[in-house]
Amino acid sequence: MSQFRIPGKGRVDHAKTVRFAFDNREYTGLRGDTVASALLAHGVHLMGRSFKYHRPRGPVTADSAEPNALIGTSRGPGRFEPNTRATVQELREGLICESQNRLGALSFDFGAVNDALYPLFPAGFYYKTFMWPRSFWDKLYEPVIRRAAGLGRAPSEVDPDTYASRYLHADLLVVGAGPSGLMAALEAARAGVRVTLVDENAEMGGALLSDPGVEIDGRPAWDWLDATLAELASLGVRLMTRTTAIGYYHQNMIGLCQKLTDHLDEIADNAPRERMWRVRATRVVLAQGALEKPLVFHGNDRPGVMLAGAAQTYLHRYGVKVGTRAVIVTSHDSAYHAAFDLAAAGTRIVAIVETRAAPPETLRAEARVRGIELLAGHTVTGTRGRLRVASVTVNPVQGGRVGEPRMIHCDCLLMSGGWTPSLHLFSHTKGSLQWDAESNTFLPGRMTENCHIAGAGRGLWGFEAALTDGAKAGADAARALGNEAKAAPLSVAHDRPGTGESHRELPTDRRSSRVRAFIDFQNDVTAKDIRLAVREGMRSIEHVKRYTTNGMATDQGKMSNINGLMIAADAVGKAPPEVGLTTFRPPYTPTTFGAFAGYHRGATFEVTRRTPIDPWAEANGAVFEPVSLWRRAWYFPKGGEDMEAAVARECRATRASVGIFDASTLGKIEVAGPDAVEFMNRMYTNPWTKLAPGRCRYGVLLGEDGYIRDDGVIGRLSDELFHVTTTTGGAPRVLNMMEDYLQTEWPDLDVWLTSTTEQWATVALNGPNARKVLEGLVEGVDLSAEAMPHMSVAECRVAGFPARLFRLSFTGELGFEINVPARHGLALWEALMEAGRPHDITPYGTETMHVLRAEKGFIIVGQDTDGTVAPEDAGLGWAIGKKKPDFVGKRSLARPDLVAPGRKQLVGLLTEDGGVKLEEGAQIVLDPDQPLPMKMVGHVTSSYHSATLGRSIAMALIEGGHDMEGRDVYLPMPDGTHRARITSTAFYDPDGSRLKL
Amino acid sequence: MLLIHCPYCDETLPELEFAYAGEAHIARPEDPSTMSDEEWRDFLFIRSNPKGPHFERWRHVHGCARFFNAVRDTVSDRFLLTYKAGEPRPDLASLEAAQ
Amino acid sequence: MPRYSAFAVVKNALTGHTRWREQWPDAQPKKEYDVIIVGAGGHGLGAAYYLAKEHGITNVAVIDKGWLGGGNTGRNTTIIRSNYLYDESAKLYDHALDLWDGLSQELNYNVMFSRRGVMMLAHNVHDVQSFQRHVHSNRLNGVDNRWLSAEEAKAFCPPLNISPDARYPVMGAALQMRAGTARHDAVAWGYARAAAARGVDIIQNCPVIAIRRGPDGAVTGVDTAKGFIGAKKVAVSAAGHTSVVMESAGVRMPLESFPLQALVSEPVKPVFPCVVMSNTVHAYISQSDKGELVIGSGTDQYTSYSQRGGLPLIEHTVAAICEIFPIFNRMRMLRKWGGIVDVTPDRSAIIGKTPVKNLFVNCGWGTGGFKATPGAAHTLAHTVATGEPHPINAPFTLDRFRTGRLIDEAAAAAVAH
Amino acid sequence: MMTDQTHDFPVTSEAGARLRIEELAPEARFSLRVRPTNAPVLGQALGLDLPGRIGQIAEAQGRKALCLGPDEWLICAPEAARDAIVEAARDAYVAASHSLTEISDREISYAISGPAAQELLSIACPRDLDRLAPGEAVRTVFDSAQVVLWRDGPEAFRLDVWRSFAPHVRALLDIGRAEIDAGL
Repeated sequence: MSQFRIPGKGRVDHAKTVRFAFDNREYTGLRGDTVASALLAHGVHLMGRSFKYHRPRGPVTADSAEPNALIGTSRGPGRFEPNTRATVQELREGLICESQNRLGALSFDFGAVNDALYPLFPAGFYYKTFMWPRSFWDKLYEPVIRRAAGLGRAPSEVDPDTYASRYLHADLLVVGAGPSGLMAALEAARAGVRVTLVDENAEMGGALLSDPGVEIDGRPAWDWLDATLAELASLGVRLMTRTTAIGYYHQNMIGLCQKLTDHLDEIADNAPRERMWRVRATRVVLAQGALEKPLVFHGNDRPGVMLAGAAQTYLHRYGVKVGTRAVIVTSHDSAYHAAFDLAAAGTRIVAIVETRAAPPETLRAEARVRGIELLAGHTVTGTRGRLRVASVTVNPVQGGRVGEPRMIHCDCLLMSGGWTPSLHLFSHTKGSLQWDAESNTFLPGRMTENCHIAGAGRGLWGFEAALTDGAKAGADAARALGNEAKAAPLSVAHDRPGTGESHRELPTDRRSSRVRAFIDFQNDVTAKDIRLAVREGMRSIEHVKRYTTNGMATDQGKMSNINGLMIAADAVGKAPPEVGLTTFRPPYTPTTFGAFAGYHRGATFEVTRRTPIDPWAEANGAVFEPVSLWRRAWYFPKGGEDMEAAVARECRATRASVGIFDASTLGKIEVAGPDAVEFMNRMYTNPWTKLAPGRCRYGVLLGEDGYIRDDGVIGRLSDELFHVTTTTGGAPRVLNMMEDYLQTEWPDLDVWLTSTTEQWATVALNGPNARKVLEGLVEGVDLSAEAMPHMSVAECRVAGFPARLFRLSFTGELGFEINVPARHGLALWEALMEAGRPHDITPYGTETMHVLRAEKGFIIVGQDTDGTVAPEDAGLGWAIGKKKPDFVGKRSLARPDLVAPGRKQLVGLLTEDGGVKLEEGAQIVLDPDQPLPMKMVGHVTSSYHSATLGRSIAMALIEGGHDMEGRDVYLPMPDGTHRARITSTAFYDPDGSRLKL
Repeated sequence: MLLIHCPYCDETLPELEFAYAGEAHIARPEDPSTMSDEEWRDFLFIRSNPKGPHFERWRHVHGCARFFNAVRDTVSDRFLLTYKAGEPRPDLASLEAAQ
Repeated sequence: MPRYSAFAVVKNALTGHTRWREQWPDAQPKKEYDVIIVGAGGHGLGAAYYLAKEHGITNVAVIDKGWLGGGNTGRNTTIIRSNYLYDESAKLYDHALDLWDGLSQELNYNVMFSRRGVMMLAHNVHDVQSFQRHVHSNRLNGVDNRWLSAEEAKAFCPPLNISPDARYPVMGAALQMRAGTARHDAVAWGYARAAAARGVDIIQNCPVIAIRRGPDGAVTGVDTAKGFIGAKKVAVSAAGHTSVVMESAGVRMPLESFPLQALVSEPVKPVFPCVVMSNTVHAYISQSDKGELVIGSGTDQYTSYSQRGGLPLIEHTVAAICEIFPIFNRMRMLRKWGGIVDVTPDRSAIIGKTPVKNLFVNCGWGTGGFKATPGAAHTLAHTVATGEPHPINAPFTLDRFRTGRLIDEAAAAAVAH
Repeated sequence: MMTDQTHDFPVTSEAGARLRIEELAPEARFSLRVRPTNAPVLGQALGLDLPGRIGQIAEAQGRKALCLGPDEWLICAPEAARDAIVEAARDAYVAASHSLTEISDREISYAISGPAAQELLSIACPRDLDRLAPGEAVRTVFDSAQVVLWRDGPEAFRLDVWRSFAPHVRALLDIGRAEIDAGL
């Protein structure tokens, strides 16, 4: 046992040692230690290097506000993370830690050359330099600057851990389980409220854990704590430790991140590493306490210089003395208690340097009793020691004059600049902060959410005040929830109330150019940098922050914001609130990406919709493509075929005999009711009134802006019932748009819309032998061309299943689409495959479907149109019901630009060399010899090799294209310019004779 | 994540069940063909985009599926009122007074 | 204005950096200006600079309700690129890119424009078609942009996951090598310093209450928190607040303001060499010179001026980043913030004249305004000075919403800016 | 994913049947849309008193009617009753025009029961399930999937999920169950 660990003391388990490594050296700590407390127990203060100057640094806190002691932590493959706070990371068996941001060893960092050159690197220096010569920026300056980036190294492997999430609803959420939070939860729970109490630490108790001498209601603090936690549990309060409230969102939604396994020696199967809770609470109590402020003096960043409250925590929670010879420097009463407790534990308190001229007499007396030298009205003007503080220089201050220096040897320097309320979460709510000139702090002002703030968070100090205020907040919250509640009185003995003064830089006798007093430890921002920023015209605290990077470190300004503001305000010559406080932003402490992602990873990253026939496609070797949320069979390669060969085979087979295609993803909407036809007339460009039941029509849907939104074949099943199909991706949009018009513009229409996309599985059968395959399976309908002509629909049975049978074609061949209830989709497909065997029935995927339709000049909305294409542009003018007075988008078609000449119009395009397949997206020019930038007249929208035609075909949108049939255009590509002729889009069977089979 | 009161379900529910649907009380003209290009542009594109109370539409798309109207303060994102589609535009002054 | 240089830094080091002067004076308003620009972001300050430098108009004030550069200039993810589809957009953004190239020297202020390359990922066949259309169009417009296979994309950006089994597999990418990032604050500060040196007044913390018009309807000045300030011309460049300011002049705009969120990770050693955008999953990422991963997300669904934004969107964005770059799963988010972006129906900007005489507007940049900063400022200055559109901003009129001649980048490609 | 096609065997959690997730056999389901003034006519035809409050369920002779919206009811019945329901509605059409659309195959249903059932649903359902009383049901979301969530008892729920979203929902339920089993 080292000389720094006090046997039996603290809340650690002295019987259980835990082995860990830091920078390849083995150490032992105790169960309950943090990495920082375990290292301190071995006398190790040096734990890291600062960002800019690579200065040696040790922990300055014992909590999540730590700016210095950041380490890399790992536990096996893939489980490494940088920038972990050594002051928060609990020890676990075999934990491996490494220090960061060093070139060479932690104790000898070559990067520290920056520190020697610090006069050259004041705030914002890079804005003024690295500009000449200009060419050096790309090749030298910027690469050098970028190489210097960052603290720890990024993970390099895939994370094997999982992350979880939960929604939680609570009447009351209490954030922070210190004295205020405990009492708030207790009073509310006693009043019958559904309470959740969370704390970021491994155990609840907050400041009570660092002050066991306090007595509450006649019981020692830790006994009272045990009893209170037991009562809370018995009242059904949800108690969550290692749980950080990261953000306060709209209407009392709080994000909580709970750490589940980082502290465990072993990880159970399926145990998530962290869990994100999205809590919706009717009321919230914020009891987050206060943060101790560092003092600002030359050398305040040396390892061994630490907040006094942190030293007190290491002592009481972990049984660790942070040094053997301590000097205290303080402007607040609280540090005296740390000094007294350390003295009682055997640390020699060499002196208490008190910046105030007249500290309270009770404290003076207590110091005297303990034989501690008290230097009131003193300042600290410097520290010495290479990797650890070895001495401190103190000077008396009288009437503003700094007197003679005196050097005091020590191995730790404990500072306290007073306390500032932790109002980060409150700040997330956009609640206003009010400057309290007396305490020189911001206090909560106007509330925007249903929230209460209790205890040190609103500037109260001392246990009795905090407990009482917490009880009141809990009772207030309970009453706001409609419960009866009255806060019971409490008695506190051995309380440690206190007050203090606030400072900017401590007075010094050093030449100002030689003072390096740090404010943001991690980012190496000094008081001088802040004053320089103000001198250069940065008068808003936001400018100061951005110019100096003060408050932008991983502690998010918890250590630095208030000190920075006090100094900036002084430099500007205004009161602090007029200079402003930078907004605190979520998360409260840095939060793992994986916890935000939760279950949305890998297979469950996002829904992958599959059709009922998907299992067959998968079993038969289909290659899939993602189409909106669906995955669709793209092509079915056979025997080592590539995509081109497979598609050519599928196309030929379909045109020659019969192909089968899974069209289940098409959107389907049932439009039913007496006004169905009127509704269809208003929504779609086409006329519907005269469409007879049993017949279908290709429909075009526009946006109100006149551009094509969707299309599909629509069947009329009866006078008052339409079966509408939409594109695969468009289904939800179209239904939403229809509902919008129906509910808000035409609520008088008696018509109802129901999505049946997933009610039906849809199989398309195309090819000259399609009828032969189908015939034997169909009951209840005559499939002959006369009885069931192209573009008709009937209800019948297919393969024994109830079906809606369409005769239609997206390929130009005789075609049927068979809809059966989805559960029978696979059986239908298999029945058709079986029936088609004599005809070499060939399954095809989306690519073949695209080729076949392009050969016929049928468009794909979203590929041949792009949201700027009107029906006439796409050659769909025939689909507009000219006699209809109105339909969605009609008025826009008359806008000046839509009737102007030169609009891009859809045409066919045949390359001069039929072996050349143009790239989709290739641009079209009329004059290939013009210089850049070229005048482009259009682009290729679809392009395929057509096995049927034995050459390539393409479709293109070209300015004025409809009047240019027969003209040649050019497509300048990197490997040469192609010539192509503008044609009709109907490349195959232009008169449609094959449809009439 | 907002909490939204659906006037049809008469329940206050999480935003995830709802879809925003743009400014409210922009009725589609009875006869668009009679509108000038300027009027039609105003209908299609011009929006009041106020900093403060905003009349807007939402759809309880993953609930009762109804479109409805709301007044929401775009500075605080707080809803002042939600009401059924087709109900008259409420008077803003009395609404704010009630808050 | 004393010149900035390495020499000046060394010289000032000798005096403890006590002799640096303020970069721009904190001006109080004069009675009247030739031009008032409402909004001291990069666009507004830049326009003031170009008015002074290229048009000799120096009696100019830039007025802001808060501190300069405090709006979207200081809140964006600093992506700069010009590989837009339509000729109009490509010309505008490429003009900006040309100006970015020499901006540090021009302003004598290092804006740290980093040509690290911007790569846009294609995750499905539709993306491939769309991005190839961009690549070809850009090539013939003389705009740098090329197509990469998935393997080439991985070689350019090693953290990328190109497994074909991914939910959104990488099927290729469009890469603009000349594109990159810049230090956003420095852009505002550099323009402010250079404009102030030419006599422009920068008036901060002075909210504009209304634009005032004379009996003939023309602009006469602005009412502000510091009283009325006369102006012969007024240009509004107020991003998310443009609707509100323009309304006071009686001009209703085709704009809606949406919250846009962005975030950074804790800083880590260099791991991410370029900028990657994935429009399909709505996530954008680069690594700052401090080492933070800078990540942008899409807009929330509802209009808002609250700058708050919701948790679900951020969860989605982070999940998308981790899906594309699985090694970042254990990285931690350091801070998240929100901006207010003004969006037009066609997702393209409006730069130019308004129906009100001598009132000009620059708005509608949506999520893509930062990259345009020098180009927007430069052409806006031209229009304000001459009263006529610059050939590059001429298509970006307010009138296009009447005629239907929209510049719909989003509809054309489902591409965010 | 054969779960699309057939119903699998119930899987219970290892941790002492704290959770049971079961895919239910199909039944006859219809989406009924009718103006509220005409609802009683349809109710009579179907032998159900169509409830007027969203979330309410009426039940008679093995048939159920759940009010999902002001003019929308989900009708569930044994498969054998399918044709009778269609016929009864057709007969009522003249008196009360409406839309009765069969959706028996649109959704897959999972029964989730056991003491941890509510906790399991809270992994992806943002509603406050304490406010969903036994005997009520609502349309809501589970992760990105729209679902109809029935509460049959304090520890018994049913989820109706669109068929193609069901594997995703099922995968999340399985992850959640494994996590609950792990005890963290």
